[in-house]
Amino acid sequence: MSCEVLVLYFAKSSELAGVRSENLTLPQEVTSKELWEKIAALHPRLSTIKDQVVLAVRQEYVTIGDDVITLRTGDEVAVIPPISGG
Amino acid sequence: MSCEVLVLYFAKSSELAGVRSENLTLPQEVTSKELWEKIAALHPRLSTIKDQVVLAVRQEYVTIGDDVITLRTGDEVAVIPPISGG
Amino acid sequence: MDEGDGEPQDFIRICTEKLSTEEVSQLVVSPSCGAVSIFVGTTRNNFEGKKVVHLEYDAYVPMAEAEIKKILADIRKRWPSVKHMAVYHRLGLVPTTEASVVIAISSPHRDDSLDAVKFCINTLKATVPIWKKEVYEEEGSTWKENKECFWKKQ
Amino acid sequence: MDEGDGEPQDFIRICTEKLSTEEVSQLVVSPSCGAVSIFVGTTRNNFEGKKVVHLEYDAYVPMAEAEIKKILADIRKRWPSVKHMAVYHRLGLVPTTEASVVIAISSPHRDDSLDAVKFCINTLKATVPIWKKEVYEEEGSTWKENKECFWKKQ
Repeated sequence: MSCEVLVLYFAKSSELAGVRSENLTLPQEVTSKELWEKIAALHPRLSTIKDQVVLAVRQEYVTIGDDVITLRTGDEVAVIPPISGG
Repeated sequence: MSCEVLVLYFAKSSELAGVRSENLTLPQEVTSKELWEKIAALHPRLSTIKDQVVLAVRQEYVTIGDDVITLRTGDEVAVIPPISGG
Repeated sequence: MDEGDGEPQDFIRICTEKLSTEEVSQLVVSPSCGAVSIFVGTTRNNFEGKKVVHLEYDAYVPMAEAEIKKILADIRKRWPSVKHMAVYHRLGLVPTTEASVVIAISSPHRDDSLDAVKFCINTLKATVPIWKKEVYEEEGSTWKENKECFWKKQ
Repeated sequence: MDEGDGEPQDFIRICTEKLSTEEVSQLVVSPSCGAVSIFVGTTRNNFEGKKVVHLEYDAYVPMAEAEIKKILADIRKRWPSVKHMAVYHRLGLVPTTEASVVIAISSPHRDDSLDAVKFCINTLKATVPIWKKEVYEEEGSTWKENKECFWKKQ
């Protein structure tokens, strides 16, 4: 089973991916590590930040690892490089 | 030997003394305790704050005690009730 | 103890307009409070000897607002006496010396708002998805990384 | 690290005019500093259930200025990275919710100015000869006493 999610890129991840956002078809059940690998496969330049990045799923942080995420069509996933607000 | 100093009263000490400032003739050598007692004798209502007051001599704090102060004509002495700035 | 200033309020804004310290601090003034503590983050003109001409801020706006809300909820638990709180963050191009963030917090007594402001800016730097790029006079630009960023390898 | 903002400066003012947080904070902004921390003391509208209509401040002005100078010199020793500092205190009649004191301090990194502002207001309350009288709606008035006042019997 797969679903269509909106993937958002910010700051350095947007510069590396060359895009601000895109719709991707992804499995409904996926670990955050698999999710990251699918995104990085589409945008190989993202691999330069692989040790510094986290994801956000439905606007909540998800660190990259083996926890399973359940995605639904319409969900928002974001690639979050190290932050520098303030 | 005596000298003439300007004595300043602020806030509650001014309300109790009924005056903002006055010139007083005082000894050149005096302990801060004697200085306070001379001032309080002139303005008996000041005795209500005797445990809460300090003096300032030439704009420097002097707590009431046995240390000897050397006064010169033209010096400024102030009666300082507990502060509440800020 | 509250005289005519109603319920505690939170004000969160992420915008491209110039920030006014006066405006943000006025939001939190309360007749029952003796203290307003404020932190203003301003953009510096140099980094490791390189002259910074301006800074550019990007944000994941709805998530940034949600993360700021979490910080403010946390502050209300830690410092229950805190009254009003305002967190304004600027996005887009920010010239050096102008404010990128203004945080203002009121409380009846000063220790609570002083400590809460410090906690707020420290936590904001660790958790709120906002990014700053320094653009240098000589060449190039760098996306900065807060040392407080919670997932950054130390 | 300083780009065109010269020597550290101190700004001390004791006056009867309304205080502007913006004006005081602008005094300390520096292109080499990423942080401005500000404390605003505002007059409260109540004390032990009594409604305060306004406050009245008295000061031994030249000594108050000298004592503030001592505090700022002490801050420069404790936090050498601090850049500019401004301490403005209002005298005379101050309506409730208006500022009686505004302290603003800039520093390259935020911890120094945050800690210095806290130290500054705490020490000001303990050592600077300024007095506040609360005038109540119902009857009478009281000269307040800071618990921090250094010679007050605890």
